[in-house]
Amino acid sequence: MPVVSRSMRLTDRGIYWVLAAALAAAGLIPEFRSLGNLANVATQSAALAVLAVGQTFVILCGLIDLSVGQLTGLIVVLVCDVAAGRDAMMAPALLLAIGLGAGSGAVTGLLNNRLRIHPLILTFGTMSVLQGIVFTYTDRSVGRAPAAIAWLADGRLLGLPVAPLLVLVLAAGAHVTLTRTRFGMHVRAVGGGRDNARRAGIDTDRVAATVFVISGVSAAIGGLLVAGRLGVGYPHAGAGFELDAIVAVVLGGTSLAGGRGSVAGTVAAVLLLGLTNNVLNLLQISSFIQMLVKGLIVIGAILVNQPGGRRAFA
Amino acid sequence: MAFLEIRGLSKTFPGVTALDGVDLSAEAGEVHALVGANGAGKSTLMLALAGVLSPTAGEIRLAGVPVAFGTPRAAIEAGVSIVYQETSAISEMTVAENIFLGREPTTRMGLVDRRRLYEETRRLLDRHRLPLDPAAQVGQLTVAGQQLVEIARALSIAARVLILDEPTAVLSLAEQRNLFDIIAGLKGPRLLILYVSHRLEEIFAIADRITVLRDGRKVTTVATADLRQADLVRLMVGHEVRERIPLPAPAAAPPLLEARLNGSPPRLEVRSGEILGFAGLVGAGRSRLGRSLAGLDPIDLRIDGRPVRLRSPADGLAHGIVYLTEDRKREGLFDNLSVLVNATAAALPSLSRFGVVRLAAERRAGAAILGRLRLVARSLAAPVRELSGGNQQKVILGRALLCRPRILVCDEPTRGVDVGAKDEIYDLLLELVRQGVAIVLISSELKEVLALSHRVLVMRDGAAVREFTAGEASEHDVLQAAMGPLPGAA
Amino acid sequence: QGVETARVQETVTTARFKKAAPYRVGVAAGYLSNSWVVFCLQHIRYEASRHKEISEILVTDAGFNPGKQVADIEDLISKNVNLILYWPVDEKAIQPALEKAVAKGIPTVNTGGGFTYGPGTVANAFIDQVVLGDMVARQLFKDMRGKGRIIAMLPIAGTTAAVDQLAALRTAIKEFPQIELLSAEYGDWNRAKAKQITENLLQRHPRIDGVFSPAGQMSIGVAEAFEEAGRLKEVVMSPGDEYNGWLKWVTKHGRGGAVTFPTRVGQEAVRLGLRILNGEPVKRGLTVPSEYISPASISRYVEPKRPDDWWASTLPEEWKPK
Amino acid sequence: MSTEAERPRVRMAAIVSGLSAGWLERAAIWVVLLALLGVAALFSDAFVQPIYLFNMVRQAAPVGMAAIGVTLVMVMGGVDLSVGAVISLAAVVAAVLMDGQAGNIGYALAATLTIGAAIGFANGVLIAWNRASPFILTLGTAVAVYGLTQIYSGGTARGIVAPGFREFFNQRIGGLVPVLALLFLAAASLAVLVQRTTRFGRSLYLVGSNPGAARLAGLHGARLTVATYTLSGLLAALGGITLLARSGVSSTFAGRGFEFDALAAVVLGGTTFEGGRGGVGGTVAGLLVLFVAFNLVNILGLNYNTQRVVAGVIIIVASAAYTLLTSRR
Ligand SMILES: Nc1ncnc2c1ncn2[C@@H]1O[C@H](COP(=O)(O)OP(=O)(O)OP(=O)(O)O)[C@@H](O)[C@H]1O
Ligand SMILES: Nc1ncnc2c1ncn2[C@@H]1O[C@H](COP(=O)(O)OP(=O)(O)OP(=O)(O)O)[C@@H](O)[C@H]1O
Ligand SMILES: [Mg+2]
Ligand SMILES: [Mg+2]
Repeated sequence: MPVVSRSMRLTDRGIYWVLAAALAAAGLIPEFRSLGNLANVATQSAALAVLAVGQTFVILCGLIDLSVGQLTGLIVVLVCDVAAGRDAMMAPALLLAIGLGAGSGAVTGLLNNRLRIHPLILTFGTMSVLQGIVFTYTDRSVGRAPAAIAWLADGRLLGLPVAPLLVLVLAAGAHVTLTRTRFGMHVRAVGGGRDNARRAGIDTDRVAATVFVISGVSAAIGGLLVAGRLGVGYPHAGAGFELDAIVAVVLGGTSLAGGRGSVAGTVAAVLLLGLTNNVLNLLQISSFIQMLVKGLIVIGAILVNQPGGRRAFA
Repeated sequence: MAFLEIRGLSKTFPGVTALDGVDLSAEAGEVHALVGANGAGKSTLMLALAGVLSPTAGEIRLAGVPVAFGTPRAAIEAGVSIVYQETSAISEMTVAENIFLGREPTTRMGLVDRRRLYEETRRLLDRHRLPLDPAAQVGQLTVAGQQLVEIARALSIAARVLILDEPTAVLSLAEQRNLFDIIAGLKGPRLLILYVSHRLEEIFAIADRITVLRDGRKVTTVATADLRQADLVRLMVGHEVRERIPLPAPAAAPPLLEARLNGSPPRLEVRSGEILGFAGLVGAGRSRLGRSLAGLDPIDLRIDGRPVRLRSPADGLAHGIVYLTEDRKREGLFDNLSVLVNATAAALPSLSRFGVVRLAAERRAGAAILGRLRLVARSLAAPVRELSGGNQQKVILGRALLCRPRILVCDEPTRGVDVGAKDEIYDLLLELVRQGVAIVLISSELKEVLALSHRVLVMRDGAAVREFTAGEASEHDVLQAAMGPLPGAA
Repeated sequence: QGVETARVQETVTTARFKKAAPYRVGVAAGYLSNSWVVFCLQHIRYEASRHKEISEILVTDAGFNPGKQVADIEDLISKNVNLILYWPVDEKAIQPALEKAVAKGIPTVNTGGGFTYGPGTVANAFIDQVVLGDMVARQLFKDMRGKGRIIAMLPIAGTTAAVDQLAALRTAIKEFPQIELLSAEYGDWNRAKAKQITENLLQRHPRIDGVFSPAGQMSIGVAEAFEEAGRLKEVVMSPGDEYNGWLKWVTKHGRGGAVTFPTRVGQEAVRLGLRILNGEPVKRGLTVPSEYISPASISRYVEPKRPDDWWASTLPEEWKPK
Repeated sequence: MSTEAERPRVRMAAIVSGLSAGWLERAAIWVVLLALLGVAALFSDAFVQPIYLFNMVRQAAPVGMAAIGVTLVMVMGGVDLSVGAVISLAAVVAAVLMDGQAGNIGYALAATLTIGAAIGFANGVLIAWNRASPFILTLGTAVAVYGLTQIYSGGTARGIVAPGFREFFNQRIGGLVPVLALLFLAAASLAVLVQRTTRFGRSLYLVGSNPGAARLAGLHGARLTVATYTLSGLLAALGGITLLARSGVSSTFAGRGFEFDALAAVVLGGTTFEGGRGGVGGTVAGLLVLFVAFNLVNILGLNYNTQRVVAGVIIIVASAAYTLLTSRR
């Protein structure tokens, strides 16, 4: 007789129900149903979605990365300043962004492995450092995003908005990586228990470093999208992104303790957040009440989805 | 030179010398047992061999080649596999994912080949007759199930050295026998099996040679054939096991605790001064019953003849029902807290006044009970996670005893405990019984259940199937009742 | 003097924005959690109430996030507003979104403390921060009799306000060789932060003769730090603005004064927007001038019964924030 | 030999009944603090002047009050990110209710504390009942509370502080110790006492260390959760009152970001997200490390941007030094 289960598994699918309900409710608003508006919502959410997908790797691995917001800001500023609106500079700017994102992630990963301090504190520190670097570089908006980047963020391909397509491709890639590759399994294993994963022969340090690199690269791509949308290198552009990303990841059913979660849930949660903003604006709800409502929606969604267990990081 | 040569191996932790210049040699083809009291250093030695801990000094040679496994990965690659004393599987992943973690089969495209992963797991489990579902989440398995995952994982690594650190501590008889069959089948000229256990019968049944450790040093290595059990005990704990005084008869009073059961007998009754033993296979539902007696699951319950409803273990405690869990790691230990705090955790109401803990009284009470249990620890303030497995068990047993139970439900109370301490625990249980405590004893060590219980209740598939009284039960009868009518032969 | 005079004076033809009433007016606020902005918005609402042709005011709040402000503007376009008044989190960052609006025939009016010149901004109703900074600096230097060491307390680093005010101060200081700028700090419009920064400045500099702080909100924090260190006497406070808490301080201490940062710029923005919707040609920039109020005449503006976080304004009582 | 067997083989010389690990773990952050102060003193003699140091304690008091509550919550294995919002709301409510009348002070403070506790209570109930992730739940509460505050204040900082209120809290006893600093130190000491000696304190550690085991040991995790979050809300409200007293600020976002300063202090102080470790003593040290760091870069005259870089590096280095001092491998 097989050794039977001890408890029913909690459903992690709550976010899809919440999203479906929100979509249905939003469908009652005439302006909402316009295709243009839907494309808007998807486009507006693209940068956050990319960052949140990256953060999903980090959180699944039982870590957290607060530095991505400021890293995004730095990349927005540098890309716009270097490119200065010239499409010819597109390639170098792209290389710079990805290189910087990966590099910064690698440094965070290295520090994480060497110093063994809680990643929340570590990345709180690197966030502060990055912020200092951004503002040392410039304290006001600089440069211009090349048209190609603007197209990436805001343009259309065969009538479809490009940024959401990009998100779709990246999310699909991330999903396959997490569920179908050895690396993805190792990420979940390390998140499930670092010591145990090590005992299974996994190079936990390498896995940890890699997820930080992924997170850094996602900040780079997110930064490109933000740069494209804003058109200029605005130094505060990334502020707060890290928290939004974390909220989306956890609302999407990924446990802060690591080991459990999905990219699809994250994307659904990002859409829910974007939808909320859009609908509240369309409904002309006063911004103060909007804030209250958004808070309540986050509370409601986490209560429905409950990827928790009374622990801070659970 | 022997296949495995360990020379002068030492390991110190802050404040503790766990291993002190241990020499050991073992040959391929043998089952080499490692015995010693709790805290003797057996697990530490095995962890060093498996690359989990780096030794402070000394040398390990495998087939003549010096090895220094900095990481478990290096050990695995060298063909050393281990079943850890504490389960090390990842709860969030499935059985199959855990077994092949780090060695997942891949398709030509580099993706994990899930079909092969599950097929190979299926085959492995079938080959060794391990009752596991490859797709089950490990977090939902019982302790025994998790232990089987560990074993399957170790077996899946084509090993030169297979280390088993108390693999049977949480297994019930059928699984234990199965494991011995597996070990017998694996035994071959190229494989060394290192076996750690406190169950001496097992050791005498399967080991070719025995190494005894005491206080971090090697005492001796002897061939099993040259040794009697009593000698081994003396080598391990320094004195012989005492003869046990026979069970006192329970008071002829009405039952202290009654509960409704599925099956027959339809009711469970324990009197003051009585030990009711539970036998059954893994997953028979003994633990579940024990948990409901403690207030973790709803059940029809009478105490002193009055019906009560327990909503939580706190309710249970209020009625004098104390539960000793089998799952030490998940719901027994406060890992990072001190030994003392662990021991007194459930007795705080009696150790405090106006919500303030009387620290001196707490310390006295804790020291007294842990002293009786012969705890080995650096200090009462040391975090409990630093203790050896058996000593951790003593701490949670001490916690239960400090609550002054009227009804004690103990689930595998001697899990991982050395013979000396086991004896001490038996004496303690008997003393409690003499003081009028009613005890429900759940144990997978059939000998233990039979020796200690006034009556033995056998469970199968979640239901009670039979009750034996002390004299009438034989090991054979109990086992047969537990396994049920077998198709074909017995 | 002041920002880009030629550009401000430039005439904008607005025929293509001409529309028939009723109008829906969108307000894309970069932020609303600031009392000055709240008063400014009340001015907008008040002015709108006086025009029957305005049927509705739609307000969005980006909460200091330019990405959200871009999205807000897109949402307002979705809602088919006829006019967008806005104050930016970052003026450059929302240009593309504003350009979309203009391309759709929706005129945009920048409202508040900065002047923006670009295809996304049809016109500005604004307070010239360079002029204001210059007025504050000169009044300070005058009160200091042209010499001494000063510190500057500025708003959030990188904002138009901070950049323009510091530029004005640096320009003015060139004419006063005996004035030395010890340090320029960013107090984020936050009284507590300004106080903490000043506490450290007081440790660092044994003598500080003057404080350049155009934002009254922060001036109070600065003054408090000086007072607690027992050094309020040695220092000259620059004029702040008509922030009620600062006005109370000025009343109590009889020094400092104020250079106004008029919240009625919101009203001017609505009028300007209506003219554009009428197709009347307008100037690219409509300046709402700052005035100096001496400590002696401060009593006409201060409202002692009101909270600190309040602005002297010309709003009728029932339109003041509740 | 038989008598030896009766006694526990433990060294009884063992230090104070340590809840979590050894003394080193608890002392490490103080060592780091002293080292940092030593370095700071090389740059400015302000860091050896008692009057300056006490002023720093006063600066730290608003965050510190909240950090005490956050510590207790985190020891229990939770986290409370709503404290920044509660601080802001409390400052606004207290100022509005005072309405410039000295006679209103008592009533205003009582009402403010009640509101703070009520928000904490709501957090606690939702977390205990639903087992939702406290990290996100309290983040949501924070957003909702900011919304409430804005609705209540209309976006301006309403309310007039009563005369005498700020003067009382800011006066320096003996010309040296500000009442606010004293109040904070008193609150912290009380919390240390509670955490060390009471059943409530002990329960926090037990539940934080292993909720399952705590349940079996007869503890009521849910009740404790509610009580602790309530306390955290209360202390955050006290932080808001402290902020109002220190700076007179009562705007919607007065306490924005304080939750992360508090969190940084708590974690620097050795309390972890896993729960069951650390304590208020460490938090006080961690808090002071942060404030010494901020003040040092400030007093050095570094510009704001460099400040951010240096502060970040100090946080990482201090934390790493702490880990090094306490690590056991
Ligand atoms: N991480 C650690 N930190 C400090 N001390 C440790 C640590 N691990 C083990 N020890 C100590 O080392 C000694 C040997 O422990 P070990 O686990 O090897 O014993 P064991 O022989 O396996 O005992 P058991 O039969 O109870 O499993 C014990 O005194 C234990 O307290
Ligand atoms: N008849 C049954 N049907 C379904 N599930 C059952 C049945 N009996 C027991 N179980 C489940 O099996 C699990 C294992 O039971 P339990 O742990 O009580 O068994 P046990 O005899 O103590 O075995 P172990 O040695 O594994 O502790 C329980 O969680 C229970 O939910
Ligand atoms: Mg062991
Ligand atoms: Mg069991």
